Amino acid sequence: MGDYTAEELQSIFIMQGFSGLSLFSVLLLMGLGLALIFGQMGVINMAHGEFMALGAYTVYLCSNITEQFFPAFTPYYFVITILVAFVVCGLLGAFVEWLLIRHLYHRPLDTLLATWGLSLILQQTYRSIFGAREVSPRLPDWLMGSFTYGDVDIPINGVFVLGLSVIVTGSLVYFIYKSRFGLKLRSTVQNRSMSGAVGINTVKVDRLAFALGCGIAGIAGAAFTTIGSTGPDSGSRYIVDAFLVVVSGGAASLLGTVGSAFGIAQAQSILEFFLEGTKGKVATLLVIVVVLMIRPQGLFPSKVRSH
Amino acid sequence: MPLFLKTLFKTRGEAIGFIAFLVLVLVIFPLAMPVFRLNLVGKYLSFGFVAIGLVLLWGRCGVLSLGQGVFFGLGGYCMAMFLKLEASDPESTSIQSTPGIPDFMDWNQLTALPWFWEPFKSLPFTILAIFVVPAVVAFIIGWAMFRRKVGGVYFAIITQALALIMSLGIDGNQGYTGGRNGITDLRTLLGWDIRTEDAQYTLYFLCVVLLALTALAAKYIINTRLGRVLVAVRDQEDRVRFSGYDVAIVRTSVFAFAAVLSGIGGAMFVLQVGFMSPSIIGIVPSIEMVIFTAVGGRLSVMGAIIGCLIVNWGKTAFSEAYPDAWLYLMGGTFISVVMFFPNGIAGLAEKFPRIRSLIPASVTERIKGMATKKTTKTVSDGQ
Amino acid sequence: MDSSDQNILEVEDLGVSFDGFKAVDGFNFYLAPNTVQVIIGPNGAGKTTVLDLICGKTAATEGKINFQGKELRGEREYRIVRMGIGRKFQNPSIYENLTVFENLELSHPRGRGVFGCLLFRRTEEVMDRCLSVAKTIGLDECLDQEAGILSHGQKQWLEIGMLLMQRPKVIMLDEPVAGMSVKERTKTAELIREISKDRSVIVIEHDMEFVREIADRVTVMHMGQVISEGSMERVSNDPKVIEVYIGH
Amino acid sequence: MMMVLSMAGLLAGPPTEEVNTTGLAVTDDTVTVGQLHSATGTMAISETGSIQAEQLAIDQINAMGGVLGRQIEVIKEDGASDWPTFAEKAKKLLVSDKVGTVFGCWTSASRKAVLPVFEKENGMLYYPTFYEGLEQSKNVIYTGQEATQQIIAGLDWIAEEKDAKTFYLIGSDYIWPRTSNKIARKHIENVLGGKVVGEEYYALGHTQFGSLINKIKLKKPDVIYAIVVGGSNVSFYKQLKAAGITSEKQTLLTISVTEDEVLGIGGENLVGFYSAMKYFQSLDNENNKAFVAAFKEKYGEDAVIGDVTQAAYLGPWLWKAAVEKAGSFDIDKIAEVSPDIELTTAPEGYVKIHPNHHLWSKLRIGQWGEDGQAEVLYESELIEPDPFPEGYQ
Repeated sequence: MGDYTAEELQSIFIMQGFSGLSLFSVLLLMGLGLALIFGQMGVINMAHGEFMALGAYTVYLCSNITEQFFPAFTPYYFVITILVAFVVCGLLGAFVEWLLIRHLYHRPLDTLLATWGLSLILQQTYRSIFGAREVSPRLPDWLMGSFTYGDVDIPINGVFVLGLSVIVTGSLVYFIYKSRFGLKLRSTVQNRSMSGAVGINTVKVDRLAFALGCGIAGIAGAAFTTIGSTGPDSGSRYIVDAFLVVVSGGAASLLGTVGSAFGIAQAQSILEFFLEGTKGKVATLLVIVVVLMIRPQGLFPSKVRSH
Repeated sequence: MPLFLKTLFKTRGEAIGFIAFLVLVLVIFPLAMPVFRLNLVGKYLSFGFVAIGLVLLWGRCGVLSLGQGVFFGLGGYCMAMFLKLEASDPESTSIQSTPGIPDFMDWNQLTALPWFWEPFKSLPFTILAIFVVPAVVAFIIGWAMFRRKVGGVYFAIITQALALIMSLGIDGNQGYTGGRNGITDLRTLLGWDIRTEDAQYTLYFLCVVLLALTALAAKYIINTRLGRVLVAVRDQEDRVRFSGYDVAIVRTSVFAFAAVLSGIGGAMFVLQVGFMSPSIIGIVPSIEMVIFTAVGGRLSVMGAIIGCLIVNWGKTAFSEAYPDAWLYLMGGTFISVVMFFPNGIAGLAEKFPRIRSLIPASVTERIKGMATKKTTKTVSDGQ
Repeated sequence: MDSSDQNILEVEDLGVSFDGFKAVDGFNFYLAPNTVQVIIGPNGAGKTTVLDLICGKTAATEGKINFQGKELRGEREYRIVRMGIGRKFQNPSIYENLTVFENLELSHPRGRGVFGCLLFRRTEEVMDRCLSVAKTIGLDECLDQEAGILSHGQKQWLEIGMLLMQRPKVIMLDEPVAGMSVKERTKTAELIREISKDRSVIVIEHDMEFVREIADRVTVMHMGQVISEGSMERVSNDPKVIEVYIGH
Repeated sequence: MMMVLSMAGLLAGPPTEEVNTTGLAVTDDTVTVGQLHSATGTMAISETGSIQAEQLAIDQINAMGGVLGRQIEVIKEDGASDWPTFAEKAKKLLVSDKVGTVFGCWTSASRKAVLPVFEKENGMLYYPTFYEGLEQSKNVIYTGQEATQQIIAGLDWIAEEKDAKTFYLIGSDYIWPRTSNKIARKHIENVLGGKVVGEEYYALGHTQFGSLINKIKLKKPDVIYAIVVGGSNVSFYKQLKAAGITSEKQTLLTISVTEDEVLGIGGENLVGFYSAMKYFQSLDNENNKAFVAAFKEKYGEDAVIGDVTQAAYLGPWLWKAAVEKAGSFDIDKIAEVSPDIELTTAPEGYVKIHPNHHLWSKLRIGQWGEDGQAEVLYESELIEPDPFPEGYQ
């Protein structure tokens, strides 16, 4: 890299740093909903990606409606759409919990299989409704530009996703550790029968938690329309990454999810910069697997007395 | 010998079922089907090896691996490498810049055979590799994880990541592996054309016989003390550990054994289908292998094989008629199997499979006899 | 203190901490052959953790565990078992869908390797051993019953029987009589006295009546440490013990 | 009886036993063909257009009286984006259904999987996708372009037009992008005297291109040469745009974006970038106008037509021409007469089958506009297909 000036190297350094941050926020958004569902409830939701795709399709529908009926609203609709995606996915999540998940709480590995079946059905549903082709929601122009300072370009959509993931993480942490519901959730996770005995409606807690996790997946899917594709299979592209983030974080802690998303994002970002594409990804995955083999409890486990 | 048979089949029904299955695949199918369909059945049955492995590993021992495709792939690639080398003799590859190496290597500017391909010129080595490579890989992975008590969901996710790594790794090194296209256009095995109808009949019967032997081996294992230990590890891990068993090595061994079975399945797949590609070993196929097993019955060896046949046959038949409905049907079947018939088709056949399969019928009488009067007949000491 | 060459198990300065919380701290414990030694103490005193540390389920952060001259710290659980230490859990952990006979048979120490399991045969010796253990624990009438349908007390005895199958030199029992009827408790006490004839038994127990019945020696734990040790008489008059129990 | 049969034969076309000597599924008034694409799975996105175009051509041929007086009947099979399934279905079509020909496949991997089946069972495949070359078979007619046709003229144009010296090659990680980039690199280095400053590949389905984009910014190539496919495409172009790499600052030439892909990427994210294709929907000629109108009539106003869709549309027509020239449905005869068959009614203009079973065709450069259509800026002469290019291997 001898041909570059110090300034050029510096601006690349800044942009690469941001690219790592941006990947971090993407992984975090993917992982949060899953961390809640998997970490707190022990349910493995293989259809998580399909909930993300639903969020993305919600954006697509909303963008079509906006363009047709309220064209003047086009620059702003996106922000509201994210909330709509949250609600839509949350409702579907609650329904799925009622239909499937609640019968399987005592069989965690089977939730994996049942939700895999669900993901097949959802994928085919998207295909029947929206067609096999990928669709492209019309995004506001302000979202697709970049902030430029000299040689440094910072993508606005990256900043947007980063900001969104900070907000979602913040709200979730507040919700779980400060709110009344969060208290109920945590107590249900720790001791289901005792919680029931002290008057917590554990059925409702489970349903709300699952719906919340799915809703967050919807937010993630909506946000990802700015950086990725919207198609019937879009979700399946994210699922493995999302699981690895949650598992390497130590399933039970949100802090762990944040930490592992950061670690994986930095590793991938740096490895991809210095290695060629696929090799960077394979190297990242190998690092994660080896780390998990050495520290199966994840990077940030919550230590408890064995029982 | 009767004792041996009793170890294989605990009830008369089991024995009859097994014989009925043999009649179905060895006599009825070959008579009733054109060779094209029979070849398809052979392909489905090659997944039966994986399913048997999963019955031991997942159904019995409670370890769900979402990475069985990796081992299927290892076995399959070993076989495919041998066949590809045989198909790439200097004569038939004379238009290449470097004749005598597989075509995809030539396209990727390789000018010599990579070192790890060399031994696959030998059939004995290849056959050995089909067994040893999956076993060693599984043993290393299993040992690393089980020794640290990684299990359940974590193991499932990590093995899924392995499936992803393997398929990405093959994609990314196409000069050495054939990449995404895989290793195609396989023709002969020691000069014997595997694409002819005769060969396909022969390979079908070879596959069925191997599968039947594998099924017997699995049934044998299930009915020995090892089989009971597997279930015990699944249900009462700590108790087993504190009865002095090394749980890690038990799990690792059954994982390695399941891997070997998958490898054999992969090799049979390649022989019958005529190519190998990373699309058969990634995340989705690996989960599908679990699906076969679950639908057939995760506890039952024969159930899992039947599951392979039914799911794959359904896939072929329904996707021919209603490609759209197929995914709904597949997803729906799967959800309902998990929710309502966790022991699959085999579970429907027996009323209480969990209990039945664990209490050998003969034991009751033997103990009764033992408890009341001392047995006089001598039993050979197994140690 | 007994002289060390007579002790079968010697634990010195044992300690473990979870996230900075010292569950067991500077724990010393000496076990003589063929005795029943009971560990008592209020909830959270670290009693179960001590058993976990000895049998290798939890890794100690400091101290020594010497069993017949061999250091147990760092050994894997199954090796500790094979050396001769058996452990029963608080809740009965038996194989519910196997018969009593099969439960005992599975605990037979022969053929515990993978290949050993494959080659294991139900020999005369195995059957005799199962039968004699079943007699000891009073389950010889229900050998062909499925273990899941046994009463709570019978399940506890079965698990003790499963330990006996391995001929251990030390047996550790975690609250063996919790939830038992008076009759079952008496029977359990007899059983413990019986099996301690040729091995040592460590028992964790809350029930003082029961402790009085079985204990040769008593160790009192509080906050992860030993605060008193000796005969039941001695510890029950120890002011420190009284303070702990009344304060509690 | 014979009289009646031959009478009927005279009215409808030549008698079956004459035109079908190998037992294909040909009756006195029908001929059955197969269609083998992915209707489900990840490739369904791409293959839908081909399925539609082939169906359209078949409908049109049937409306004109069919082939040798026989109506074409289609058996549709789903390859489900899974290569073993492709092989299985191909075998079924050839062995069980005895179809007269097959229109199908999209990816190289699916073609490689079915090729041995077609060669062994002696079937005929019309393959629509532009691809990497390095293949030639008696049993396949390649109606898309092979790599040199698509790459060389395009690179020549961009080098001259933009005075480009440095190139950054990017591809999805499989054989077509890798082989294409290999040819591109040789051409850039040996013929154009330029320099390749970067070459890398990302797994299909990769969605994060941040690091790659920074590398591009560091190297500042004159041209980005992109062969990214599938869902990755969308992420790649959206992230390029967001990082400020737009056509005002950067020239980008791709050989993997057609009107189909633009639908998913969004025209606004591609504005000003170039694609090198033999066909664009906006082509201004009578054939194409009629084709586009017919396509939209059948599949709706919003339907778009990409390069492969058009190539797929050629398949049934080329087969019809070959059957009529041979006067027979026999595969061997079709293969024999196929060279030099011409089609003057092709939407892309004039095409001719080369003895190597590929098509002579032109290359066009299109520049994408916000509406998802390309403006054709350049059109080459007819280029001879050369699947085994000397000096490029």
